[in-house]
Amino acid sequence: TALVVAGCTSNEPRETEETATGPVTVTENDEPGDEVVIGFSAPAADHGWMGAITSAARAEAEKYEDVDLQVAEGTNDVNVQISQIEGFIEQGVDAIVLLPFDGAALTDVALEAMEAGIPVINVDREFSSPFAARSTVLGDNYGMGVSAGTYICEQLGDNPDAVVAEIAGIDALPLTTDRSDGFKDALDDCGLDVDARVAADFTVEGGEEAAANLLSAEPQIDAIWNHDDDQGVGVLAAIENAGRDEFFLVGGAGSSNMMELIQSGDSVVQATVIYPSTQAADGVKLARLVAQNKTVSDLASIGVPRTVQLFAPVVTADNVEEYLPIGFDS
Amino acid sequence: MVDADPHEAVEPLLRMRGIVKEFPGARALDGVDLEVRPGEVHCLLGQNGAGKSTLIKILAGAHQPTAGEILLDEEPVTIPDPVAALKLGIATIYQELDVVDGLTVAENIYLGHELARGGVSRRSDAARRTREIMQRLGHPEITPHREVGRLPAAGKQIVSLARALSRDARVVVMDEPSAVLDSEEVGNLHRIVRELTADGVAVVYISHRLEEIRQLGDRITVLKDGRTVATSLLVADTPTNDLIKLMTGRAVEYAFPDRPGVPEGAAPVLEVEDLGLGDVFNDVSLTVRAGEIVGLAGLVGSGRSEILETIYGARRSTSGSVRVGGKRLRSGVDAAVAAGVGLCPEERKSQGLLLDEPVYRNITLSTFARIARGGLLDEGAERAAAREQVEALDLRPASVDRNARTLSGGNQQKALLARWLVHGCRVLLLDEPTRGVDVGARAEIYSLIRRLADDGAAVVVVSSEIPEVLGLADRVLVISDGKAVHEGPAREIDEHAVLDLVMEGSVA
Amino acid sequence: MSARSGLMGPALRMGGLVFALILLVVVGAVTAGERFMSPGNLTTILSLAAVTGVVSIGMTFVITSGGIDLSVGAVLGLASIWASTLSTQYMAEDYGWWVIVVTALAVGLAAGLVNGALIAYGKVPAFIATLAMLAAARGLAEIIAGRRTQIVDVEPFFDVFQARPLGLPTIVWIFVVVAAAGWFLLNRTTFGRRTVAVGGNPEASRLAGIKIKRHTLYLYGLAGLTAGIGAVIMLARTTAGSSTHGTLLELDAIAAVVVGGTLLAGGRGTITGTVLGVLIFSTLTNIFVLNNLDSSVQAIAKGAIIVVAVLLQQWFASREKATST
Amino acid sequence: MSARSGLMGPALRMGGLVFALILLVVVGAVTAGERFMSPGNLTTILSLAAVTGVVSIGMTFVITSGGIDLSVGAVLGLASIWASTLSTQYMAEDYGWWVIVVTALAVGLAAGLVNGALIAYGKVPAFIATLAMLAAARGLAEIIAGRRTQIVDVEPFFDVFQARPLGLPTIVWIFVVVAAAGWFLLNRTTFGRRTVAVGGNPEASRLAGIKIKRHTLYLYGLAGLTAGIGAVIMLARTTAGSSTHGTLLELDAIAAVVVGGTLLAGGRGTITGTVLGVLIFSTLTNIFVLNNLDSSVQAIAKGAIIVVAVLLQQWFASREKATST
Ligand SMILES: Nc1ncnc2c1ncn2[C@@H]1O[C@H](COP(=O)(O)OP(=O)(O)OP(=O)(O)O)[C@@H](O)[C@H]1O
Ligand SMILES: Nc1ncnc2c1ncn2[C@@H]1O[C@H](COP(=O)(O)OP(=O)(O)OP(=O)(O)O)[C@@H](O)[C@H]1O
Ligand SMILES: [Mg+2]
Ligand SMILES: [Mg+2]
Repeated sequence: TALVVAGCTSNEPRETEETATGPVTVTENDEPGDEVVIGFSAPAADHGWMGAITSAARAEAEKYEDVDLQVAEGTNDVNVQISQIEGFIEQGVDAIVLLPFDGAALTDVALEAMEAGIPVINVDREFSSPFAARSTVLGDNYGMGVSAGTYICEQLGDNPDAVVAEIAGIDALPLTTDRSDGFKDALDDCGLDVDARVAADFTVEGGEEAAANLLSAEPQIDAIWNHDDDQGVGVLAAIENAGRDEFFLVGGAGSSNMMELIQSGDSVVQATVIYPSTQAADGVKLARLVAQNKTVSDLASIGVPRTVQLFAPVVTADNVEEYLPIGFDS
Repeated sequence: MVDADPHEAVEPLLRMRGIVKEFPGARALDGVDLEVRPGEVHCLLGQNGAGKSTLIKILAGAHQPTAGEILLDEEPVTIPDPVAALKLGIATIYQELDVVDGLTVAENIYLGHELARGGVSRRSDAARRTREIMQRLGHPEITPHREVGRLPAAGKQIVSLARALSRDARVVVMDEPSAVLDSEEVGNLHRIVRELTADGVAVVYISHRLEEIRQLGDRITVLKDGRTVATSLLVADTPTNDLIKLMTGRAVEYAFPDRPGVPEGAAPVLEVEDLGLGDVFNDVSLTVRAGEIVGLAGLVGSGRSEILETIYGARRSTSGSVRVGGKRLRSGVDAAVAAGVGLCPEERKSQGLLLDEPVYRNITLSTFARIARGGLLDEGAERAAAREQVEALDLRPASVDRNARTLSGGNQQKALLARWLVHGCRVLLLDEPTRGVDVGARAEIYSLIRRLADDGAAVVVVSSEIPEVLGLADRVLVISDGKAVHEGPAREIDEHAVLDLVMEGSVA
Repeated sequence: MSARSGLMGPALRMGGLVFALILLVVVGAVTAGERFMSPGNLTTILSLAAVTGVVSIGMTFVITSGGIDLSVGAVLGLASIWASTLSTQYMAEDYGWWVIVVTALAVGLAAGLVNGALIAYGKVPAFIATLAMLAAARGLAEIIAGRRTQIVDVEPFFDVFQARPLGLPTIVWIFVVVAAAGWFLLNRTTFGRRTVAVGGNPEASRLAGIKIKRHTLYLYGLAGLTAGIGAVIMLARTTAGSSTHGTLLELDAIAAVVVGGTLLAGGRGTITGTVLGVLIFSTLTNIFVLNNLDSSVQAIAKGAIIVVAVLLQQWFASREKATST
Repeated sequence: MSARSGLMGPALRMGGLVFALILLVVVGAVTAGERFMSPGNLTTILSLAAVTGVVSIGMTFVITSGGIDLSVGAVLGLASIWASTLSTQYMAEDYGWWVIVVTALAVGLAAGLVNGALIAYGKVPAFIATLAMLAAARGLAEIIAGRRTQIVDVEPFFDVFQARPLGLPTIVWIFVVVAAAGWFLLNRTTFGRRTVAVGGNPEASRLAGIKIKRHTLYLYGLAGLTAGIGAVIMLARTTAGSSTHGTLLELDAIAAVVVGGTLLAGGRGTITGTVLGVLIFSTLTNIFVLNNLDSSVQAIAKGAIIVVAVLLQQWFASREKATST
């Protein structure tokens, strides 16, 4: 009868279909278990990717009738985020999914939660103590740079004088450094280097300004890697304004409009490197399993793994169909 | 031969020799000498802009002289900053009110030489001594913990005076201390000055009120255009007319213009009926006809300024009405200005002038929009209109392009008057129009006000100098404690009668 | 002499800024050579100056009057989103590109008038009123945008705003026109005179019959309007509306205005100075990028250069004083 | 009457703030019930208030003197990074936790003194000097941090700063002590009274023999010092130093100070008001969090509440006037 109730209360037809008919991906883990309350906290959704993180987590929780996801409103103030976690601890939730604005800064409060017996699933930005999280879901920032670099190497490999430019995100964030390091290392491998690098700020406006200056500075470019597809809207606008098309552009994160451009094939955008916006959704799934004492079904070992690092694939015209559904709206 | 003058034997306490001060674009002092003896009241006289304030600011360390020397006890001294002056025992009361509104009376008095132990204020000591000083000044009602911002101008002047007294000074310099005071207060001030001199303190006293100099002064130094034209004249030996001639270089008829009388049929222009403002004043009624000058006499703090400001719409009246030319005035200054009412406010710096704007823009502040064509400024016409008034009022220096800040106090006052002359008013409200104005200009301003009235304007004048009100006005209203206690022709009343009325009024 | 300080004064006061700008150009030419001096790059500098520039013109008026407007960046974001969602999606395709423009200007103006009303009639300090508007406008923009970047897809809009009449992009022309209009308004009209008067001494202005409340209302309306114009330029440049457009723009604008020589306390304002200030900042950013400077080093250099520009300006101003004696 | 306005005046002026705070508490209790009124949550509110609170005390002095300090947030970030890298990694383990504290305070003080020197002796407008410091301090912090968050690993530091003497966290006590010291300094010492004087009438202060330049230097030094204290609290709360710590803190601090009733133009300052202003903002944030309000709606609500708080305050102030005349 539980299934029927679920079917009736949900207005998402697809989900009804899933629970009712059971598509292949459904495992016995999806069987409803004890009701679990999961606290969720992430930075402010002032950015398409970050917005997608929260909505994907919500959507995932919707799928489970035994999950009550308490979403704290996004904030970029570590002080406020700490107070949110303090609130969850006080409230006595069953698990916490935490994408910290700054991993190190929220370690202490996460430890506090763990000590209070609440498992914490750390998403994307890693804590500074291994004891602060039961499990960690990580994107691969360094790997993202490597993927972008490798792709550019493949395209330009035979030309050692090729001009490669990089448009980074917010320079002050450690993740930007990781991405840039990976990019540099991959280019090194094929004898290329970053000839020009500018940093934007993950906004359309910042992307446009950085790209406009960059294009002005480099009269001839062969390839550009732009860390972030949100700022990519501005980067593309600048490219259009400058009337340039002698290079190709590799994006980052994987927004649906970049993928559509890749699919259409008539812009400078040739590829984008996915940085999964489904990380927090994975976090919610893991949190549920941990709270219900279940095991990841496709693994032989018992218990939810300590760390899951997600893959950073390159989306090109060849495989864009496959990735379009997970593209997020910037 | 034995000199009859006992003063001759006394060593001068302070001597300034050949003082020159250049400002960017102006030579304010061009070789000034001053010699002050202990225990005397040394008066400094001169027209507006003669350089009096500049001279005493050099003495106070607020300005640095371009040339010249200062000797104290015949020893040369340098005064690089105000602290040095105070250390040497020179305390100054500046022409412009120099109190801090956000501090209490006691804090203002001890500002810069706080009574403190290890940086922590000794508040009760300060309060006690403040109470003593205020007692001595005859103002026990100004309590130590009162915020100075809430005191009227006269109260602030008392606080300035108290500050100077709180320093153990050998020389006290007073730059027009009596300008904001009424006759009673002036008497009080003179008593204090005499007490000081009796203790051997030298007082340098600046005033444009010549009667005052006669009553108080021992010797006089006269400045003209930045130069000393006479030093150390004995007051007793120098007739007033000579002084005026020294200051202005000509003989000035120091008298009020004739009062032709208001024509019988003159229409009432300004009609104020039962006007009131909270509990500051109430039931004030007056009618001013075209060509008439009405004076408001009373003590400082009696509410005269508030009456003018309320008529003008700058304060929202709580009762009553104001009519101009028979039409009721909407509240708000802009309505008043549009109806042809002008106000010369009491505090020229804070209420009147744009100090960093050129003189002509100050003069045309209420008319530039009218001179403009379709929103476009006509600065040529503005300058011309301003220049005309500058010449008419003998404003010095006569340039209309210099910033108002660089004008001397009296000349700033003239610029304010000029604003309404350019505007042309049916009703002119003048609050202390001659405050800080020299004798020569005063006579000009009197005749100017009279001319305006003769041309059909209705004029209301507030002044703390009762003789001025009585001499200038056709009709006088005596205000006491926010009430009009008497109304009648100016000729039929004298200063004593006014003071008696005021006293009765405040007792009642 | 008075004529001298009247004419030479401002010129010399600008001296420091012109000198700083020339210095920057020399540094740019030396460090980046051709690439810096190319017409394309100079156009880029001007294009990048356009948004901040237009907003700074409005800010010059507000600051000259003794006020401040912290909300311009947020209002620009709100206007960009409103114009790009409402107009683009529902109407612009039918009614033409000017719907976008009118919407952006109207939103900017309306937000500015709300600021002005709060400040003039509500007596809320300008800093607080516009800080509140900053928060509220950003929030509203996010709600309207649904936190999505709204891509503008109206070809005629770009036909107009991405054109290059006389070899310069339309948006640069907009900046030029707004600056010229601002200069004229401040120096040659009664509106400008009132602005200076209100900033110099509000009480004296009031007593001289200037309607300072109404004028204040207009001033913030004007600042909002320039934020709306900035939104149009932003839409033209980025092809998208976003609630993050204009983030921290208020600081850039205020910095340009104050570095330009307008007194933060009010009573003195200069459009020429503001334009120079804006150009200094955008040239600076450009030189940083051309030299591939690390963004942290950029920040430090920017701090240092702001201070140097102001010190230079003061040095020139003190020379002016010395000359006029 | 004078005694009345002397004692009742400030009390009534605070009335609006107290009223606003009580209103907020009622709203919190109604909307979030138990969870809001629990001792744990009230501690959370106070802890949240500590960083902004401490910095706002320093800001109150600067604003009272007629100045402004936009750099406090960046300086806090710089101090947190400097203290956590230099001291932690190289020295603190040998020399004890107080190396962290001393470093943070010294960095804050030094940055503040640089601000003060530029403003007092370089005659750079405070807005510009501290804006430049903002940029430079952030850049420097990023370089020192190597763009990594620096984890503090000094147990004794946490033993001290994460303790709860008398049931309240140490950092709350620090706020209490700084606020009390600030009140005393502003109202009962020569330094404080001179601060008011300099803000109210700089020329008169100079003539009264106050060394305005030196005093200004001290004032910005004080603001920097409180930013350093804020960095220590931030380190205690987050266990890490970061160049992004304190982002936009300056706006929060200024808003709290001005909402508290300190005049932005200088000449009147109130520590009590500042503390109430800070508490209002942190209670507000807490209520938002407890009710899980959408952040866009939060922003709009925050804007509206700032305006309402100021209007309330004005209403109370006008009542005060009515009483005292
Ligand atoms: N800061 C300044 N810059 C330029 N000129 C100045 C400045 N201060 C004063 N002056 C000029 O110096 C001259 C003397 O001014 P001062 O204030 O000493 O006159 P005063 O004798 O005190 O006049 P009053 O009786 O009107 O107060 C005036 O011509 C005035 O314009
Ligand atoms: N800001 C204020 N707050 C409270 N009371 C005030 C304030 N300003 C003035 N008053 C009071 O209003 C009354 C009138 O003061 P005011 O000095 O304007 O009178 P006045 O007759 O014009 O004197 P003056 O000759 O100095 O111009 C006094 O009782 C004064 O104490
Ligand atoms: Mg004088
Ligand atoms: Mg008066």
